[in-house]
Amino acid sequence: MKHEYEKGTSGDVGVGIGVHADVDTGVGPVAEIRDLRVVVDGRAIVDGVSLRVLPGRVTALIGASGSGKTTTGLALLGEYPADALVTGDVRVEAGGLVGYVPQHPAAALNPARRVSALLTDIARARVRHLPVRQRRAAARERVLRALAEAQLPDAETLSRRYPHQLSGGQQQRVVLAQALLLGARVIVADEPTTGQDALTKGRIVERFRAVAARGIAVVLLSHDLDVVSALADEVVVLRAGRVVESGPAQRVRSSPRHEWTRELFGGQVESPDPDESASRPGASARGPLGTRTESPDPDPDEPTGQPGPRIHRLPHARTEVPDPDEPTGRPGVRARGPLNRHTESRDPDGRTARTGQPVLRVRGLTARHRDGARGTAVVLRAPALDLYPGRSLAVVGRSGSGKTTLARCVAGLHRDHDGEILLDGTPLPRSLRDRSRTQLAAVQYVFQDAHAAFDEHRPVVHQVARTAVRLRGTDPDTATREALTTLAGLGLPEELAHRHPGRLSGGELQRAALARALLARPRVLVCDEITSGLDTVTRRGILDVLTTLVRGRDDLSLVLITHDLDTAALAHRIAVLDAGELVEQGPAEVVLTTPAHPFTASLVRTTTRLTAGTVT
Amino acid sequence: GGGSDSDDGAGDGSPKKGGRLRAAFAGGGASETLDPHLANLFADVARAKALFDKLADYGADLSAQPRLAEKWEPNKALDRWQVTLREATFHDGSPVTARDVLHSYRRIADPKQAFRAKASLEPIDLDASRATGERSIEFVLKRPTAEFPNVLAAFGAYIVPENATGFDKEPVGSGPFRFVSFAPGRSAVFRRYDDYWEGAPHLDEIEFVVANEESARVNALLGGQIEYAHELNPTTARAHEDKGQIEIVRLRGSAMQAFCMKTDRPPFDDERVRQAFFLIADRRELVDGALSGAGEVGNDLFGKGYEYYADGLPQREQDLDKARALLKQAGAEGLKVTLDTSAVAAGFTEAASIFRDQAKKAGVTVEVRMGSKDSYWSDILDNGALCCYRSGAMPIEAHISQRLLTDSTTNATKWRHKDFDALYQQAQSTRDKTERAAVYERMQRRLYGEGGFLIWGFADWIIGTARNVKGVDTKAPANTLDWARFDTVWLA
Amino acid sequence: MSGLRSFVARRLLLGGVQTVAVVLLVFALTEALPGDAAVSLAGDQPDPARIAAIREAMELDRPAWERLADWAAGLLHGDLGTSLVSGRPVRQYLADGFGPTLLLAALTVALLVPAGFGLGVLAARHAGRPVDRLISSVTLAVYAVPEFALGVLLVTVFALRLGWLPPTAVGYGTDLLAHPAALVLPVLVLLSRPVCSLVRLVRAGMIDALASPYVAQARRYGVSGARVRYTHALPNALAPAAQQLARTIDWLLCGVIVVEALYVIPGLGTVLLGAVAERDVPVVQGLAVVFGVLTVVLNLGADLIAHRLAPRAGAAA
Amino acid sequence: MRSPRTGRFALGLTIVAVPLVLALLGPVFAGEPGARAASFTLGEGHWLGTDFVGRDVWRQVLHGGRPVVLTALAATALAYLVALPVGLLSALTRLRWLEELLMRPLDVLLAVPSLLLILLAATVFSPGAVGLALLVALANVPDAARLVRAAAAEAAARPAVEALRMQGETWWRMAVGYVGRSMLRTLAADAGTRLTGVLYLVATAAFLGVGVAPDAADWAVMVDRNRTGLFVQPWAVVVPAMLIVALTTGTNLLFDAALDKGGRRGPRRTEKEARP
Ligand SMILES: Nc1ncnc2c1ncn2[C@@H]1O[C@H](COP(=O)(O)OP(=O)(O)OP(=O)(O)O)[C@@H](O)[C@H]1O
Ligand SMILES: Nc1ncnc2c1ncn2[C@@H]1O[C@H](COP(=O)(O)OP(=O)(O)OP(=O)(O)O)[C@@H](O)[C@H]1O
Ligand SMILES: [Mg+2]
Ligand SMILES: [Mg+2]
Repeated sequence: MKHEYEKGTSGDVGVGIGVHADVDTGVGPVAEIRDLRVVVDGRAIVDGVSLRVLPGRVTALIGASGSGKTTTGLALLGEYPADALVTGDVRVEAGGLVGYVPQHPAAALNPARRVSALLTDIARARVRHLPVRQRRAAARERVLRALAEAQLPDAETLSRRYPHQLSGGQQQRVVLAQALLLGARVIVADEPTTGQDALTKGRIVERFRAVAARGIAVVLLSHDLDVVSALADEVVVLRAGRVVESGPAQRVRSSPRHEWTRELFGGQVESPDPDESASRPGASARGPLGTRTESPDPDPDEPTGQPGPRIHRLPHARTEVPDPDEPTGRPGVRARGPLNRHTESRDPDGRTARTGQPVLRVRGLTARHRDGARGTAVVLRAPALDLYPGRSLAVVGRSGSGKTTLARCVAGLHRDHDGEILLDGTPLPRSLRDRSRTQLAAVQYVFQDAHAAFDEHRPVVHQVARTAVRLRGTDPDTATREALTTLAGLGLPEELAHRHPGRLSGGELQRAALARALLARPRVLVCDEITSGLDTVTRRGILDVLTTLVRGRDDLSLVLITHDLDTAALAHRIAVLDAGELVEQGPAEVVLTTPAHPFTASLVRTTTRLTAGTVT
Repeated sequence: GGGSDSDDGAGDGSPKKGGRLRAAFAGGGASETLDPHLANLFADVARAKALFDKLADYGADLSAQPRLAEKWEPNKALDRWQVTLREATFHDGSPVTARDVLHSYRRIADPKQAFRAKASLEPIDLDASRATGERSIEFVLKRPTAEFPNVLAAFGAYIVPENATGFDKEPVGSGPFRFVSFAPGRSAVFRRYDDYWEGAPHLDEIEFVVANEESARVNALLGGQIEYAHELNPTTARAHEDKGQIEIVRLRGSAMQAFCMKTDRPPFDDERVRQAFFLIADRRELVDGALSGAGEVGNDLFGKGYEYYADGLPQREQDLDKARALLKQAGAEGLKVTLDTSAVAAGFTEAASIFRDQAKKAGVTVEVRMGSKDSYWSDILDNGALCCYRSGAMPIEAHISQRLLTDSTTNATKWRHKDFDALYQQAQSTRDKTERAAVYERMQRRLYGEGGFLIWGFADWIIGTARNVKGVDTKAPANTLDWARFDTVWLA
Repeated sequence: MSGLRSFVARRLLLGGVQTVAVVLLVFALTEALPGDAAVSLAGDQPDPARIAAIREAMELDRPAWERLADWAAGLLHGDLGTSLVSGRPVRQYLADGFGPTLLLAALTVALLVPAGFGLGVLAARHAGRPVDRLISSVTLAVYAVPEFALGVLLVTVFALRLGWLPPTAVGYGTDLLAHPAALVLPVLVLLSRPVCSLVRLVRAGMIDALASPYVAQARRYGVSGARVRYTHALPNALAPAAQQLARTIDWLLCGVIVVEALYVIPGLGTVLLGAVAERDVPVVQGLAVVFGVLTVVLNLGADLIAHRLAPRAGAAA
Repeated sequence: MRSPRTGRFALGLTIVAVPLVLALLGPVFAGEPGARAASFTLGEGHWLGTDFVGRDVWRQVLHGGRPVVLTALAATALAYLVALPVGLLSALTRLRWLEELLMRPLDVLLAVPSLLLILLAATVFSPGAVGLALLVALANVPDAARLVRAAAAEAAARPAVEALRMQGETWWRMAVGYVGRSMLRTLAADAGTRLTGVLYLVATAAFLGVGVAPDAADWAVMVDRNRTGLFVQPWAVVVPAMLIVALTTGTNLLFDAALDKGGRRGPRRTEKEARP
């Protein structure tokens, strides 16, 4: 397959669904895919995809999870799945490196090298023209700049760390910084904003806009329609490996020609008929997950039952505005998308039938990380947090604020902490190694990085089934059947389930990870950004499944770690983390509509602004 | 006289003066010392004999030859010996005197020390012995000893100056070479001593280097790094003999090879079993297999070719039928014995396995047991019933006195017979040599018939030299005067 | 890193205990061996009276623990004791033997590291292709050739047939540096086996590392091939190889008996062999101290490297 | 893709088949021992000559495979049988003291010259073939355990292991199924050389009087004991040495081919697309 772009060969692209070159006349594409077909095991995972990547423009590939976005993006890098049969043409402008922000950043970061080393290696190539003596300083300067551009504050500290010492979102941004450093004419960014909070996401969007303004072509593979709307010049919609629609972003968004596009944009497009959205899969999620409408209880989460505002002010709550740059704009939460609409219409009290004991209590939690030269650093302080049976709690906060750390403490994966975590009033052992099987089954955790959490040598279904075998004593056959059913329920057909993890798409793996935890029939399920890699449609599907579960099983309670306020809004309660401090907690609608803490306010605001930015 | 023999024996033209000869020996490692009385290994002895002299030394037939002693004269009863020293000087110029001799012997016999020659000097009553002049000594013996000169030639009985201390720093002897430098376990360099009583050596310098591995010695010799390599394997000899690269010297009859049966315990306390074993051994096969053919077959008697050797006895051959019959008579059919062996000497393990197979044919099961080579000799002295044995050259008299008398210290066959002891005493009190030889013959006949030593062969001692090395004696067994003797050697 | 510092401190402390254990073990082993210095000195003249006399002269008739205690007391004053056999200080034995050993080891390691890693990486880079097949099979085959055979072969060819190099270092004493040619063959033989095992381990680790996503990422970003291999992939393949390297250095420093014997190099191996054969307990113990300390330090080094290369390992729940 | 791999399988099989077939069937064809000849000679019906005690080398070769294959394989397997759990346990445990307890005593063993160990065993225990296998395994355990630990440490800290723990997975599945699987290639590489090392250790031990008889028909022992005759009668060394080389090289070729079958996953850049 030729990989060099030859002038003059551009022209007819594919079957009339290619990139619209006329938008930007006079400039040839820097990269081009023509009629790409990738067949693995007799199945075409990408079929007849054509794509022109123009300088200075952002081309977005959108589509459901598993629709072939990553496969197409990787094709621009000249990479294909092992044993794939590839036909078609991929051309990239001669000599041009292609920047790549992979979907699983953790895997792309060398575990044995510090962040600074990983970045300097790339920067070094960019300072070759300088005299030898200046190179080091120049490279360093570039690295710091790239880190800043990628929205990683405190670059000095972070660059001394190893990748595993970063939060998921920070890893993502390091990979982004790598791409920014490269100075490539083309950047393929695969879900660059997963795991980022709204504030950061907004800035990353700006960054990409600036990058495009410099004449660099950006290929954005994303399910995040906010980001796509805000950035994309062109949109290509994929479905099951085929391009179903493509065109200027504005047009595709406002008047989608294909039914599937319309469905994808379901949340984005102001639907003329509000009822239509109700028929969509996600729409059945009514109000907070698992809410029993008949339960009038005001807020069982508040143990003290004190009246007045339900904002739980914490002793250590920070009062200063975390981000002074943030323009104080329109307060309040956006009311858009089917989920939120239903939120509005739900029972204002959001009460449940159960009062009883909290299933999980966190008391005086202080978690530390060993951090480079400076010994240990406290990364999380959560004085009190309660979770009642049948209720859900969303933990929100900026990337790196300690959400995952909190979840890992609960799950027994992070031992270095003070304070207690009580299950039904009995303290859980600090390490999951000391937990009994019942305790393990009771508290399950879905990892933020699904890719890293699977054994790459065994088929997914086996790994999923083992949970039932080990934690519930099910026999292997039954467990496998159960696993297959659960996976199917999450949209993973049997054929996919029998594959090895490396052969699944990012979103598919996330769902498999969820299935694995679900098979334990947990009482507390901690989901760490499980919807981050999913398109709106699939996300709605997943949240729906969770909703059904919480409703169907009285004793399941859910901790949803998310940066997505829309998702958070589905929970009964929301806890807000800022720089390791639990700054606010309370019923979802209260927190979202009348945030008490300035930080929460700014979070809510940015989300709105990002949506607003779409119009520009 | 040994010294003059070797010159005509070599027949390599006229000696040339000068040059440095490097000789490699297997050594004792970092613990080596130049104290001649501590000499234990061949390397020690070679160095000691370059620096020091004994009063007498063994000729090729293991008879005592005068060295520092010019002559010796016993009294009638053979228990007082008058020894006259020749005129010789130590390297520092002082003469070798009777006092030096007595000092040396007293040092060796010091009860607080454990020098090797102590046992050999045991017959001398050192308190009673005295210097009768500057160069004459009267040795008073504890009992008549016809073979007293053998004592003077004993292994390690070197003469050191009376005031000698610190042997490793600046040893002073009366030998043909004087000390230059010494690094234990690595090398020792000596220079010619021009005033040597027997005439100055031909070589300017001699360097003894240590190379424990046989192949290292061969390689160094082939590569021209050394001129003299001591103790080579028979296979190496075969590979290089007559190839023109190096000279191979075989010192015949240097090491007696035997199996040693303890005559005081079953099954060997029955002389028929011992005789059966004598008949089991196929000596040719043992020599070919274990010694790679480098040696000659033995006849169950020590000292083939030495003075007093009973060579009139018929050569024993393998006779399995007779052996089986003897075993049957002794009620030892299906006999099982354990044969102790160890890697302590070349050919031991080989001999053991060959003998095992030979014994099998006679219905005897021999189980070979490997022992530690560091403590082998003391292990087998009292333990087990059958073991591999070897002995370097020594006079037959010494062999008997050390190993075959009731009070012998290393009586490995546990051969204890009053009448045999008496015969030995008789020999020692017999002044006439032929009469003495007859007594020795009687003793050997007895050993041949029912002794504990199954002596199957005598191994050659193999030395390799560079082609330009001349004057190396080819007949002297190891441990005798002309073996490892460098004052008569020259580089052509 | 404070965690690291306490790790090292603890390990060094344990190292002290380990060294004591090594010395005790070696003492026990040497004592358990049949025979003692007296027996070995007596050689083939094991006259019981003489052995007893020697034993007395060497104070071997005192109980073992008493001798050990005396020796240990001396050690506290930095005195390693004196040899039973020669009466010379043990320190001198060690000093004499250490020079050649260290020289050989240093040279070998200096060649081993580039050769081992270079070939290993080369093989991994061409995994499955002829270069790799060649390297893999040759290393295995060479590994299967016994040391002595290789030694003899090299001497025969390069020293005796071609005459390029001296066959042994006989007579050069400890001053081997003055005769560099004499070191070539021993170093080659010493190199032969470690290089093979190192190459194989590096290759194995590298194949997995080179197939990893982070290496793919570095490649995409135009990091030069060599840099990718040596600074990105290699660190992740290094931990087992570092262990192997430590073991090799340990072996090189603690006695390479065959090579020392074959090439007449008076190193520690020769000293050890002699001392064990002579049951020269103080010398053996002195060596045990040296070996114990060396092993502790080398193992610690290897563990530190492993720790550095797998930084996540310390953080497991 | 397929054909080179099968090719390698075939090659490995052929190479390994020669020593294996000899080891298995050799004794059947060996026949009765003939009379001894002089040591290290050629001719007289001995087509590989005679060995150090004058036996027919070919006969010894026929007999010498079984013990080699058995003892060496057993000893290697045994060494890993101990080293794997120890190394894995210490890599997987979070208990510092347990780790130290497992590894530090092994370090002590490492520091003791193996010569001394074998000498001692030779004299104190006088073990048989089984004892020998045990002893050789023991000598290999510390080394192997350290290697296993080093290779396992990184894999043991991966999130995948955390996920397995979360599932309440058994220790064995975690250690062997995942961590062990991750370092399979390293282990295979190490096993190749270790097997060879073990072979010669057995031979050395034999010479020192441990286990097999010093003149046993055993390829490794033959190599060791016939070395003196290398220049006179090379076959006595060369043939058994070649068989050992074939055994180890062939086994490893098979290993390698099998491992490659397990194959690499994930995006792989093919040659053609390699960027300039
Ligand atoms: N190596 C592979 N072998 C076989 N099938 C694969 C492989 N990689 C991906 N697939 C399949 O191809 C399809 C497309 O995968 P791809 O990763 O391109 O999806 P995606 O659009 O990026 O999805 P997501 O949003 O979930 O990341 C998926 O169904 C996936 O299961
Ligand atoms: N192993 C570690 N060593 C040191 N610091 C760490 C380590 N792991 C995480 N941190 C730091 O602790 C803080 C909290 O991390 P955590 O993973 O809990 O964030 P998070 O809220 O989950 O972020 P994200 O949304 O990006 O996943 C971050 O600043 C991170 O850099
Ligand atoms: Mg994807
Ligand atoms: Mg996180």
